[in-house]
Amino acid sequence: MNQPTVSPPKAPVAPIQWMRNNLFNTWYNSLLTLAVGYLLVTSAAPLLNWVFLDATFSGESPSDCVGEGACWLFINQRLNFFIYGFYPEDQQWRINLMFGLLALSFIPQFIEGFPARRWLGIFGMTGLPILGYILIPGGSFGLESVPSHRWGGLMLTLILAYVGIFAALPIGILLALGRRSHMPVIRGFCVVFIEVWRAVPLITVLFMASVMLPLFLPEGMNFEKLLRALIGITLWQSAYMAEVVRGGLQAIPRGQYEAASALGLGYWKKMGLIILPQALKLVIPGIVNTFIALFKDTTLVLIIGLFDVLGAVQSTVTDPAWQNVAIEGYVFVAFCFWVFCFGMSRYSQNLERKLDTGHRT
Amino acid sequence: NTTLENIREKGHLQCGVTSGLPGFSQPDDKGNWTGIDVDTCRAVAAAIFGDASKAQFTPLTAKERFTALQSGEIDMLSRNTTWTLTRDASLGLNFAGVNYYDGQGFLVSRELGVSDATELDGATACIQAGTTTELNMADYFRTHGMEFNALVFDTSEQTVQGFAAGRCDVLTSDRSQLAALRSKLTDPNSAVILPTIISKEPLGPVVRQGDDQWFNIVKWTLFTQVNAEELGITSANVDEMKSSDNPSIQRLLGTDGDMGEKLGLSADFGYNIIKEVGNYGEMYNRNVGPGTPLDLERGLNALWTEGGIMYAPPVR
Amino acid sequence: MSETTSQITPARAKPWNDPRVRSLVFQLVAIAGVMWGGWTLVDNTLANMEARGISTGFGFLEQSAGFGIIMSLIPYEATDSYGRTFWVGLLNTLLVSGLGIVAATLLGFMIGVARLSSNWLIAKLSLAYIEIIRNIPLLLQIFFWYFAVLRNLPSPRQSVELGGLFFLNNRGFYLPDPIALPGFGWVELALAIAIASVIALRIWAKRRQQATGQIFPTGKVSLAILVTLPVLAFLATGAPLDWTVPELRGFNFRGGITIIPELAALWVALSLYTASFIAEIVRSGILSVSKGQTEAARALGLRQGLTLRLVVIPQAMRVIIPPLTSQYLNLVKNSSLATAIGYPDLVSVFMGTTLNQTGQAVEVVAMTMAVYLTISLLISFVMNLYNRAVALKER
Amino acid sequence: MTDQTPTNTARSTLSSAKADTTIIHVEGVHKWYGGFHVLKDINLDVAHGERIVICGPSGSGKSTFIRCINRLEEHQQGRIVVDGAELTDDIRQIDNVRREVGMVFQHFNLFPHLTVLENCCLAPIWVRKIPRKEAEATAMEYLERVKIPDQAKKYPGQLSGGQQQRVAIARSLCMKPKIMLFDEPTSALDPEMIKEVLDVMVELAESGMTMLCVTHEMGFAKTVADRVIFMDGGEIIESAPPEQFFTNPQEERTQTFLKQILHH
Amino acid sequence: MTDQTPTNTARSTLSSAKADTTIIHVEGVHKWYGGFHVLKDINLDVAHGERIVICGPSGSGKSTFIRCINRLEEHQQGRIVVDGAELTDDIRQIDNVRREVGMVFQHFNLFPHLTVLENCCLAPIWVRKIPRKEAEATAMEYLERVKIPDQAKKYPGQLSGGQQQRVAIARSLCMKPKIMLFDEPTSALDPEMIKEVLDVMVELAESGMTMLCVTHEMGFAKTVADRVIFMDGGEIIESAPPEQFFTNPQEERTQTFLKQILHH
Ligand SMILES: Nc1ncnc2c1ncn2[C@@H]1O[C@H](COP(=O)(O)OP(=O)(O)OP(=O)(O)O)[C@@H](O)[C@H]1O
Ligand SMILES: Nc1ncnc2c1ncn2[C@@H]1O[C@H](COP(=O)(O)OP(=O)(O)OP(=O)(O)O)[C@@H](O)[C@H]1O
Ligand SMILES: [Mg+2]
Ligand SMILES: [Mg+2]
Repeated sequence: MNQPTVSPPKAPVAPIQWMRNNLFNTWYNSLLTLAVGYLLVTSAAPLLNWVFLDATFSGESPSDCVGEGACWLFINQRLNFFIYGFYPEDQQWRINLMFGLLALSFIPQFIEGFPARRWLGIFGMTGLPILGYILIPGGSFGLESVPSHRWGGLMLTLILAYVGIFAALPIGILLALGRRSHMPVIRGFCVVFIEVWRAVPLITVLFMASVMLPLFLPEGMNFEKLLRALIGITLWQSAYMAEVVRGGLQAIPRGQYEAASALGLGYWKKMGLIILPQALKLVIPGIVNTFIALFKDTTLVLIIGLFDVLGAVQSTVTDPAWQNVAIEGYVFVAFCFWVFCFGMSRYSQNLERKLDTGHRT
Repeated sequence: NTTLENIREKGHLQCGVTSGLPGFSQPDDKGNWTGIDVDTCRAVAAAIFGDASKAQFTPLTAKERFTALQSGEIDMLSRNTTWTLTRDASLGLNFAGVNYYDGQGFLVSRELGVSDATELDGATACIQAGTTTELNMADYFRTHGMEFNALVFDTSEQTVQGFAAGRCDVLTSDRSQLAALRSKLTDPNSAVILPTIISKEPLGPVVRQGDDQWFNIVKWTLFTQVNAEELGITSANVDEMKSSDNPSIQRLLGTDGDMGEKLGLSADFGYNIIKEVGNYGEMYNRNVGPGTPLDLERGLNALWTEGGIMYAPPVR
Repeated sequence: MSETTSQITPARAKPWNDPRVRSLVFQLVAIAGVMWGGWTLVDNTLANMEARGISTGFGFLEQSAGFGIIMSLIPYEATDSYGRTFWVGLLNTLLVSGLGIVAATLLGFMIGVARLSSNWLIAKLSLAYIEIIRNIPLLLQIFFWYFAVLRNLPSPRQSVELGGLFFLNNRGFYLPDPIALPGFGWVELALAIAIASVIALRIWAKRRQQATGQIFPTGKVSLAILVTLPVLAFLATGAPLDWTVPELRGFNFRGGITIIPELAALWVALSLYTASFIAEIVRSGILSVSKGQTEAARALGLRQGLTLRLVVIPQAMRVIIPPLTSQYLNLVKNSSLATAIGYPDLVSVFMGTTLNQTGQAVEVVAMTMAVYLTISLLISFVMNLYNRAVALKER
Repeated sequence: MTDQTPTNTARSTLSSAKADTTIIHVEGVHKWYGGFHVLKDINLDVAHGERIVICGPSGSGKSTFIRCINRLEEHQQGRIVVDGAELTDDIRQIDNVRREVGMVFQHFNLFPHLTVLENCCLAPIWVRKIPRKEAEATAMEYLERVKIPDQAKKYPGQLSGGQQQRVAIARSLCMKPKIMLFDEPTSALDPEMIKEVLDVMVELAESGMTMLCVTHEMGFAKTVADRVIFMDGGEIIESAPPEQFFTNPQEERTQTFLKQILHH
Repeated sequence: MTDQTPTNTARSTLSSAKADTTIIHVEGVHKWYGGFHVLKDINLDVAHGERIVICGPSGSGKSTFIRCINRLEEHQQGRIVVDGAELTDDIRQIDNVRREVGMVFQHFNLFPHLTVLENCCLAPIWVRKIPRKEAEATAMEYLERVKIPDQAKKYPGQLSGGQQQRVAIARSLCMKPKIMLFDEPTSALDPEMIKEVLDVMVELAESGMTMLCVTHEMGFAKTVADRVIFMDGGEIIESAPPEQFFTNPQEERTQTFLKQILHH
């Protein structure tokens, strides 16, 4: 009866066996593997040469870029512009500080068990924007004022995306609640608002915001261009956000609403204390995904003449001093975006996995 | 409120320019704009504030420029814009003069062996969006009974990239641009600029209709620069010239008469323009003239006294 | 009973506590707010336009456009009207969107399934594809494909040529344009007959299956019929088809059908980009079908392929459809980035050149937005119909 | 419709005897879901401290009925008066009633994002505006009463079903309601857990709380109920003290029903 | 490992008596999930028409064991021979076995996108290549046998749990399997529905079908089982006819287990 527990038969671990199991388990898989492998090998070498081996990384002037490889020197020389735009050099510590705080509040979100992770996240969503609002434009607390037309580069990209997402969230929540309202008129307005904004391309929205808006406003009333672009992006984004939040609201079982009502909570308390905290937590991955989409779409502000990181690169590749550095420039931009987006998408996938198995009632 | 009052209130002049066109308007990576269109704006700012740095620039693509001006987004448009009847009459805009006389030309690949535009039948042309170039091309080919394909790009960068990649046989643009665009090619010698000029392209600053005072200010800023060149006033000698006893110079620099007040400006607006920006010739040579990357001869843009057509009404 | 009811508080609610009254007031306020907002907007706009001497109205649509467009699905001349440029742009937008939707769907499904492949290399490559393509802005990808395609194609004089009929160079891909000659009616007739007989075959096969249980290979046989019948007719009637073959005249090929590189690049970029999203949607759709379903199917003796086809995919579809719809909408909207590489879509032609020539921003932008709204609503509508059809019937 | 003739036996002798202390008064209530008539002329008076068990076949409208009492459902005809306040459209009124009426659901409906303690304190703090300290003290008291004070810091997802249901009861009690409604509080539980919850309910009943309980636990009905009400097809068919109900049901439908569930 | 000495009492007298008609032969089967040893040296012979009930505490490997019999799980050591075919990696073989073995899951696993009738016809049509007409006729026959012919056109989502489980049984029967496996077929059901399903299973048992059933319905075990098998910790602890199993269990672990569930 006391059967000794036998250990499992040794799993095949040898690489050959692994390959047989994972790469060559059927004849068509073998074919696929060979074909794909061939393609990989033939395309990797030239790419590697261009990016690293033949590339020029340092030097003084465009003429130092010789050889077949990439001219990373160009990025190197213009990096300041790509990151800060026209922001005055002696004031760039302000931006650096913001970058640092941004990293400090969000990078820990990837690290399980980082101390005060939650508080850092909350600081990132509340304190950081306020600090940014004071620091970046300056003009108060003895800081030199830097008008928005001097902002640019990666910093502008981040500002646009950041404000876009966090300003859109509350509006999106209101729209989502409105769309589930029992009042037909309110519901109707919300539906129309959401559907219209979701249907039009961001290009047209930005075009309207940047050059047409004064036509719609009373004489003399005007906002700053960056602000208008932000309003356009925010409204556009809020329509998407509303749909994400609505998904979360729909996922909350009716019992939660009923239990809250039975306890005597009114509509706003019920929503604020019971429903929204659960619904929002449920849709964090969706929110992050919209963030990624928005982050990439900020490249379109180029079209309205704001020099975000892509705009900055494009405006320098027209510089007669540099020739044929467009590819390097675009690769650099692509890499910047990829790093941020990939980070966020990983984060959202982890979250999704966690929420999937996490405690649920 | 008049435009001038608005500008004074804001404390700066908002000026629409291209987002990057060498010689006309281009930012460096410190955010300093240079170019002939930019200098025109700065001259107007100098006329109003006595300080050329009070001009701020809004980069615009071709298709945004008129809407931006109409809507009041910018105070003036100085973005190598061709003066045409339609634009003057139906867009609600006024052209305040010409700061550069241009004409449309062609850049073709040397290996095609073309020496004249009439040999271009069936060609594909790279054109930059939203310019009169598109219309001129269509007219030119139609009148010569030729066919062509128009490939329209949004920015000059993409236009030249498309040409460089061999997407089109010919790149057409204002001649002033062709040299600069050619210099962007890996091998500038692989392309030639054809001698043919198919259109008149008077480029100049534009303002909204309905504010004649503002219209006059922009117009006379330009004229002041041309007159200054004619009178031999430069930014270097303008202080000495202030004590000149030539009545024309005295009126221009505001040491005599009330020319400034008539425009709603200070008396010495002319002095400020020259002091801060220089006369037309200086502006030209600094931005597009010989020795600059564009390396353009004065040609039509020389003073009327020197065989060109730059001619300004008298300050009187 | 009555004595208990006497001390009861009155039944009538105070108006401000009555939810019906409240909601009525809210809604009236909302209507008033929106109407007031809308009215001031329109009023301001009209006043501003009037004050600035901007011409208004849609009269400009009749005027002659005067500029050329490189690609048009309907006949277009520079002398045609601005109204026609609208249709040219619209059709080009629809063309690239339609092509993009088809390609992105096919590719997306393939990659989504490949992501779950048992071949390690394929699964990882699909993952790499998704993670790279999804996270780089589309605008950059469009540039990339455009210049990558252009730089690697020869000039017209060195065209890659196929049988003197097809030509590939950096101006596009040229195909012969078929022109039907009198006898071609027979071929069309044969095609019609083939289609009819395929339908008949399918009905017959289904009947036979019901009667005898044999499963007829309808797919292969139908294909054979569809190909052979028209081809036979074509040969029998002496190949009554003429082709305008593209030929090099001057700088470019003329005649035939051209697929311009702008279209190709935009199509490739849109398809690849959207496919990466669709792949993830498909994958999660498939994973959303519970393991129990697969197990039940396998326990019944259904093989892997049949399990996927009969049990998993039909159920995955209902998870896939709603996000798929959003991706289709995104693709249509993203096609407006065409303007960056000179593909003459609606935004490039109409909201670009036409707007610039006429200066009537309000009208042009309003028309453009209306078009996108209509396309979006149409796609949503069709997808909703389909979704309703595949929705689960519940109690 | 309000002066309906009494067509059923629901208004039994018991209720009129205790009429002076009536806390729930239901009179001629009808309710429709669309065209479907769920509640048909319900009449019932519940006295202070009375304990009522409602049973009946599935779909007979039991849940609908008790949900009408705290206005989770709206009735379309008749009157419901709870603790002196009539349930109408007046939101104030409804909120007042809900404060006095606790409800325990079949599926607990705890708030998963809050700890047990927070679940219990939420309504006292936000609705009754009791200071947090005090609310927590009360909550701990009730958690002790349902015998899970040690789970206070946990999240609902970490508790077993029986514990969850006990938290749900404590949560309602924290509002110090005058009336407790139970809608099949044990039917979502494993057999082992049912006893835990029933024990708590019995104790509660003994403390003199007014209770309406939808349940098929006949043992519970026998021990604590003052009256058992049998519903079918949206009507109250029979209403009697448990001894009489179980041993000598008057109506035929009650008899068949009892046979079925006692047999099973 | 295949010639294991019989270390447990699983191959009882009964199975060896019927050995000549053995339809399932399990010999020294071991299974691991990663490092976790789920099945330890399982030996069992099931005769034609034999009805076996498997019980045991949660996690003892009951489900895993019967899932090994139609290869929903792979065993790593030992042999399983079903209807003369050994279960190895051979896909053909596995498909053949699966045709002969019907399985009813705890959670029904009906195909929600197909009607009840389509659920039943799917496998006969696509696997057995039976004409649709005929398949539908058979399906209706079995649906009648489980007493829900009137639900044939409905979708699973429109049925109650008991009805769904009966459809699941009918679906398996439509393949005319030689062996039926049941994995806790009633544990996801409401008490009222359990009886419906058990009735069907009893009827099936009486018709002489070979059955392996994981269940804790001891009433069912007593009525129909030829043998009751008790598993714990991945081992077969005891295997005996029901009379003996319930009245006189040999092993101590069986005794404590029985005390627990019979008491409950
Ligand atoms: N929102 C609704 N719309 C339409 N019909 C409904 C709705 N809610 C309940 N019903 C129907 O009203 C009837 C009564 O439902 P109720 O939940 O009150 O029954 P019950 O007696 O509590 O039954 P159970 O014992 O199954 O909980 C049922 O037939 C049900 O189908
Ligand atoms: N895929 C798996 N990976 C790892 N362990 C598993 C897996 N499936 C089951 N197990 C473990 O194997 C053991 C036996 O599981 P099994 O489902 O066979 O138990 P059971 O006797 O059917 O229990 P129950 O009565 O709860 O259904 C359990 O401890 C379970 O946690
Ligand atoms: Mg109920
Ligand atoms: Mg199990």
